[in-house]
Amino acid sequence: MKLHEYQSKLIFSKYGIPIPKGRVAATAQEARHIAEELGGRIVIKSQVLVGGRGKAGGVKVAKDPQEAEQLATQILAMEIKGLPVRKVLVDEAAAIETEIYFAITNDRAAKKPVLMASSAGGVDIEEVAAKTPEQIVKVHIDPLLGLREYQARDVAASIDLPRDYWKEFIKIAAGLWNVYKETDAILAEINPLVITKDKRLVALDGKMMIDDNAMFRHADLAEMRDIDEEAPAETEARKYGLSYIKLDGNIGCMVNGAGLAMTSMDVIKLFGGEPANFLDIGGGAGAEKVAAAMRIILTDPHVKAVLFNIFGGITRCDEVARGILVAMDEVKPKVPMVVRLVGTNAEEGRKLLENANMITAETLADAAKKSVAAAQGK
Amino acid sequence: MKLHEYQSKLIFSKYGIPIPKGRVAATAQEARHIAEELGGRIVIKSQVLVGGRGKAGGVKVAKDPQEAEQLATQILAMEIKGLPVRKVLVDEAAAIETEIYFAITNDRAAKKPVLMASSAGGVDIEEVAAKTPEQIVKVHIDPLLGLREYQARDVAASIDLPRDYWKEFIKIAAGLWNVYKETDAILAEINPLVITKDKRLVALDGKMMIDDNAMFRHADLAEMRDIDEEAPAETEARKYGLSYIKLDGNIGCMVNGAGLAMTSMDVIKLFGGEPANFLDIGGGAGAEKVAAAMRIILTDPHVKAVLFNIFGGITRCDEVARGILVAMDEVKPKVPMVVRLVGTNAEEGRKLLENANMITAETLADAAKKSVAAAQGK
Amino acid sequence: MSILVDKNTRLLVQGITGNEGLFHTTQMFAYGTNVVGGVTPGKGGEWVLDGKIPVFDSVKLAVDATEANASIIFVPARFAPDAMFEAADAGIPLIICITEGVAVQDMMRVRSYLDQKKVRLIGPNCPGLLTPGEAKVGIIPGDIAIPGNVGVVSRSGTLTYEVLYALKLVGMGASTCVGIGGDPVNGTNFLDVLEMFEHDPKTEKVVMIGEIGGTDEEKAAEYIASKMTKPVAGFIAGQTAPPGKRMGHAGAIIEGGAGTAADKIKALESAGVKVAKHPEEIPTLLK
Amino acid sequence: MSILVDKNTRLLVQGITGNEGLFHTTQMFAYGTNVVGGVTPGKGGEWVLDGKIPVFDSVKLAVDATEANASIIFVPARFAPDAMFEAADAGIPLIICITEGVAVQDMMRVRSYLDQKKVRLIGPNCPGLLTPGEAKVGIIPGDIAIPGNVGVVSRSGTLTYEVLYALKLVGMGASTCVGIGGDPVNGTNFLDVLEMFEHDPKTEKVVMIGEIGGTDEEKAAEYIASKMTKPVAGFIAGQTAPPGKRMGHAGAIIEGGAGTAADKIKALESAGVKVAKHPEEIPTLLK
Repeated sequence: MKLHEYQSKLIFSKYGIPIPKGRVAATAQEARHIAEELGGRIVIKSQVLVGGRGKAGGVKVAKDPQEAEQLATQILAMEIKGLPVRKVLVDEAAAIETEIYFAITNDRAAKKPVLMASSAGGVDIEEVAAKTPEQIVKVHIDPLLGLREYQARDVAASIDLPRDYWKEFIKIAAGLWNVYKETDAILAEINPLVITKDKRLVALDGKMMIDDNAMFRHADLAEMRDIDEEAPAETEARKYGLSYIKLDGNIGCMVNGAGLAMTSMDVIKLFGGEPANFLDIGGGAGAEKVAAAMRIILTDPHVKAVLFNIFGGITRCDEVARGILVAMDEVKPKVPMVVRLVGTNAEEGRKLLENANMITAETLADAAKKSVAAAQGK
Repeated sequence: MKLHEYQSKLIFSKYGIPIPKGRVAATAQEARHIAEELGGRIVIKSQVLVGGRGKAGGVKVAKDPQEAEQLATQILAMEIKGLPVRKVLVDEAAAIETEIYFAITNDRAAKKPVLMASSAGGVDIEEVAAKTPEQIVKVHIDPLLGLREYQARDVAASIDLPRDYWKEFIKIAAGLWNVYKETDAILAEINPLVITKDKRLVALDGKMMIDDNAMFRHADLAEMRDIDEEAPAETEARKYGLSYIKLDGNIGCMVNGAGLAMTSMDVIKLFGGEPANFLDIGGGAGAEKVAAAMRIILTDPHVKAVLFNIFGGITRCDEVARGILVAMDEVKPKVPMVVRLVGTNAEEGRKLLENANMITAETLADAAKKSVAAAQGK
Repeated sequence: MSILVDKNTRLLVQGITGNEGLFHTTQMFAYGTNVVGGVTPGKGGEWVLDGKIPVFDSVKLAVDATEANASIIFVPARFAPDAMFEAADAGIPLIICITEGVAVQDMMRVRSYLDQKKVRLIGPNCPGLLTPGEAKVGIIPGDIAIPGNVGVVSRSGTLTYEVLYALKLVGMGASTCVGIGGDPVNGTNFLDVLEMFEHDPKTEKVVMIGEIGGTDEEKAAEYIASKMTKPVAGFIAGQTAPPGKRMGHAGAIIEGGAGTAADKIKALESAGVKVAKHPEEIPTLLK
Repeated sequence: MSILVDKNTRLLVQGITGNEGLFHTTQMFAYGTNVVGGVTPGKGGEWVLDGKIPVFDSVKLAVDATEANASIIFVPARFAPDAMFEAADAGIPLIICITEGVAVQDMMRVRSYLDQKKVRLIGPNCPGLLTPGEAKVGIIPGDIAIPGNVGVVSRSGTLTYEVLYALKLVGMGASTCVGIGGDPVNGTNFLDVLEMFEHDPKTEKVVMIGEIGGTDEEKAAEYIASKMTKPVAGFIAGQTAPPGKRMGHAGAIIEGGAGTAADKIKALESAGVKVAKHPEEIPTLLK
């Protein structure tokens, strides 16, 4: 789950990381009020869950409350990478001397958290990573022991941070580690962490992603989820524990297992078709879940055919077949359906679907070819 | 640092461990008010930092607020093992079905925290430990990983706790681990943890000791220290970072190092004397600390002679000598002083004391013999 | 011979009385796996499978009574880390965790602790192990594979079944099939299993099924190129997948450009691996 | 020969610019100890002892530059755990922590981590090591001991000095003196050091100075009785000490009746150790 900048920074602040004064606003008038409270120069920042807001014109500086209101009006009318801007963060503008990149994330190769920092912070950090990776310091953290103070100090030294800032930097590093650990983050990023002209370290921007698998111990964070920022079908899918991603093709797919779901898409493409979605019903799905999955697939008007590819293991084919029957009864789909059932209870499943007017397939290649043909109306 | 029962239980409660309803009172009238609020049968418990309160008559049950006031009056007038009772805890009385012993402490041999539990809880647990140690379950906790849920469950099973209570017991165990860890406790003990007749688990009594060396990260706990419960000389000694314990003899001792301090006492005794105190000035003590130490020793009117035994290492003998001179000038002691300086800067130290009218000694045995003689007026 | 599990495996099932645990215990037992006991806290003393398999309150009690030497975990995700710690502390040398959805920071702690104890973990979020004709330790349907000389290792669950099934349809069998699971932090990886297959006399050919994300396939390719003498065929899922939801700049820095299907296929092909266009092609590539 | 430290020890001083660090660095250097560098974060690039010893910002930088193989810690108690982690992570195989007053739960974590890394720790709250004539790594005054064949191991600081001094006064010298420190959770214990002395050709006799509390002396007695061939003399401090402040019932359960001076003396005497009545008797017992 991604958090907005303003949410991330509120969390940072709770863990002792200094952030600019400011607040989030949903209207231009609110933005003006906040600007009046803050005084001085103001930054208006669109709150959308994608990168590249600055380049898209979603971050602007205002010299006074009136301009703040104007800019907020503009930004709240924007759409960035397809996402409408519904909120803006109104922050005091900082006079920046240096921009530092600072993050903790998971290093899956090392199986450990990793702290990363660079004196070349800011929006171009990925370019730095690609061209001069030696400018980015990485330190692995022992997951049982946590970040040690000396490690933070070594990082401060390695990015040539002036010694006057070490103490504060170490405090921020400890704070960021606690944020990462206690929120089950998979990313806690400050970019930029700035040295201001008045010699303070401030987290000017923040980005956090929380591990969805750890939500059971974070009821407070779950409330922060911004469902306005998701496609409704994805929200619906999550409700049922399904993993769904909408794509641009016209062949709906329902598969058990992420690897097999991707493979089904690959094979559809290999035989000249275009998948309409990625949909993994997971392991052990019951009839209800399967029915929900089918409804979600069919909400996409571009879908011209549906491929069900189920290889039973922990999932039982008869349960899947029952779900399909329930959903067919409910949504009365008009598009052709290709179904392939193999593995646990496949025989029982096939029997249940015998009278359901579906195209059956034996192999994956066969199933893919038949769904490509069906989508083309052949 | 020891905490009172009421302090320990407040901390337990903060970590989700159920405690009886109740509050602490400093007067009998207060006790009555609390009893009125609580209703029903009431326990009045003296709050002193020693064990054996029950056997000393410091814990009584009252049937109503009036009796509560009477008993509180009695108990607040008591002295238990030399400590005056200044506060009583007024708790609702529990109807007890089973008493469990439950504690986390340090196992120095294993270098790990250890969780201990027994179905034979209550005041006689030490007898159980001596006679039937198999009735006490011990589980070591990995200091980096913490208490795992399965360990708590295994303990519940091992002490034959009925399964209906496992879930709550596991919660209490997790709470006690967090108490132990987050307060830097060297002991967090619930004795007894009771099953009440109405089928609840409740921590009826609590005892905690906090690691004095970890106080730097527990300003909140430091405020809980009850200096009324300490000998004033010990409070004074702690202020200066000295380790002082008053004893019954008449030869005051000031030594650097706990081992050498104990040895000096041993040798005094070996040659027929009785030490008046244990006093370790620690490593690297300066003149100010030495002066404070001498003042503290001389507040004991039984002291008939003082032995200074300093073997310089990290402590410098000249600094110690300076401290002695400062203190002599200030307190003008009337008792004979035996001084032995060896090691770092011993020569300089001896020179400084040349004109101070002190008995000097070369060896520890010699020093001990001379102070025994001096105390006997020889 | 085979790797990791065989007729001598004495298997414990953690979470044996749950829906999935019980269903798959029945399947494993029917297959002939030597399931010696199960664990469900609070149900110690009961029996499952018509009195054939005893249930214990803890792994330690189960190990004491049964001398189990492997444990498979079917408990819900939030309890799975504790189940792994418990198995490791009870001295189980091989743990297979089927559970899906374990939090990643939990897994980092588990992995760190298990490494200290030299315990081998397969999974989590994996289909487990199958040594056809000897032992089924997991959820791979037993009837889709026959004994043979092909070692199969895969990050994916059901995709693995496709491959085993495709092999069976042409009469090819597996020595052992290892589903290592697709989670970002898991126990055993491709390289570990390839090494075992390289040293297993029963395995003559190897199939490796990867997918996008991470760099384990690239590392496996290095090993194959430098150390492996047995032929390897492979498949990488996710060639048409859209780029995943990005983890800010950090993801880009950590993963670099790596992790795409194209990268992995290139790495494997450079190492001499025959990479299939779709999984049902694999048997042909092995001939 | 000697144990733990000698002329080849390349010593780093953590906290070298602090009062105590600098004072004792001067003393160690004057003694002839090969002090190769020091660490004080924020003071990297400076020099101490008139430009003879370089200061670094971190242990890692210091090790890279100096190839130090031992580190002595003089930093304040609240920073000492981090200093030990840092030294261990930088690959230092021998850490001596002089610092007094380290929190016990910190020490349990440190000890657990250092054990994983197979790092030897002496202390904390100890006077360090002295191999007379070769290396002084700690705060034991150099002039109170002469080279010889007596191995000395002690939980106490200044009491150790008494013994070394008493030996010197009668012309007896030490092979190595090890102050293991008196904290409840420390690195190296009596048993470890006795084993080293038993295998050290230079050591012919051993002195062991214990004190009340814990059971390390009792464990050492077991080792002496079963494995040691060299004669041991000892002393136990605290024979007249009042019983310590009790840790509720828990202390009694964990420690049982053990830990008194009488118990320890009995255990040692049963193991054939000659136990002195006061420390200045020890040289006589060794003859």
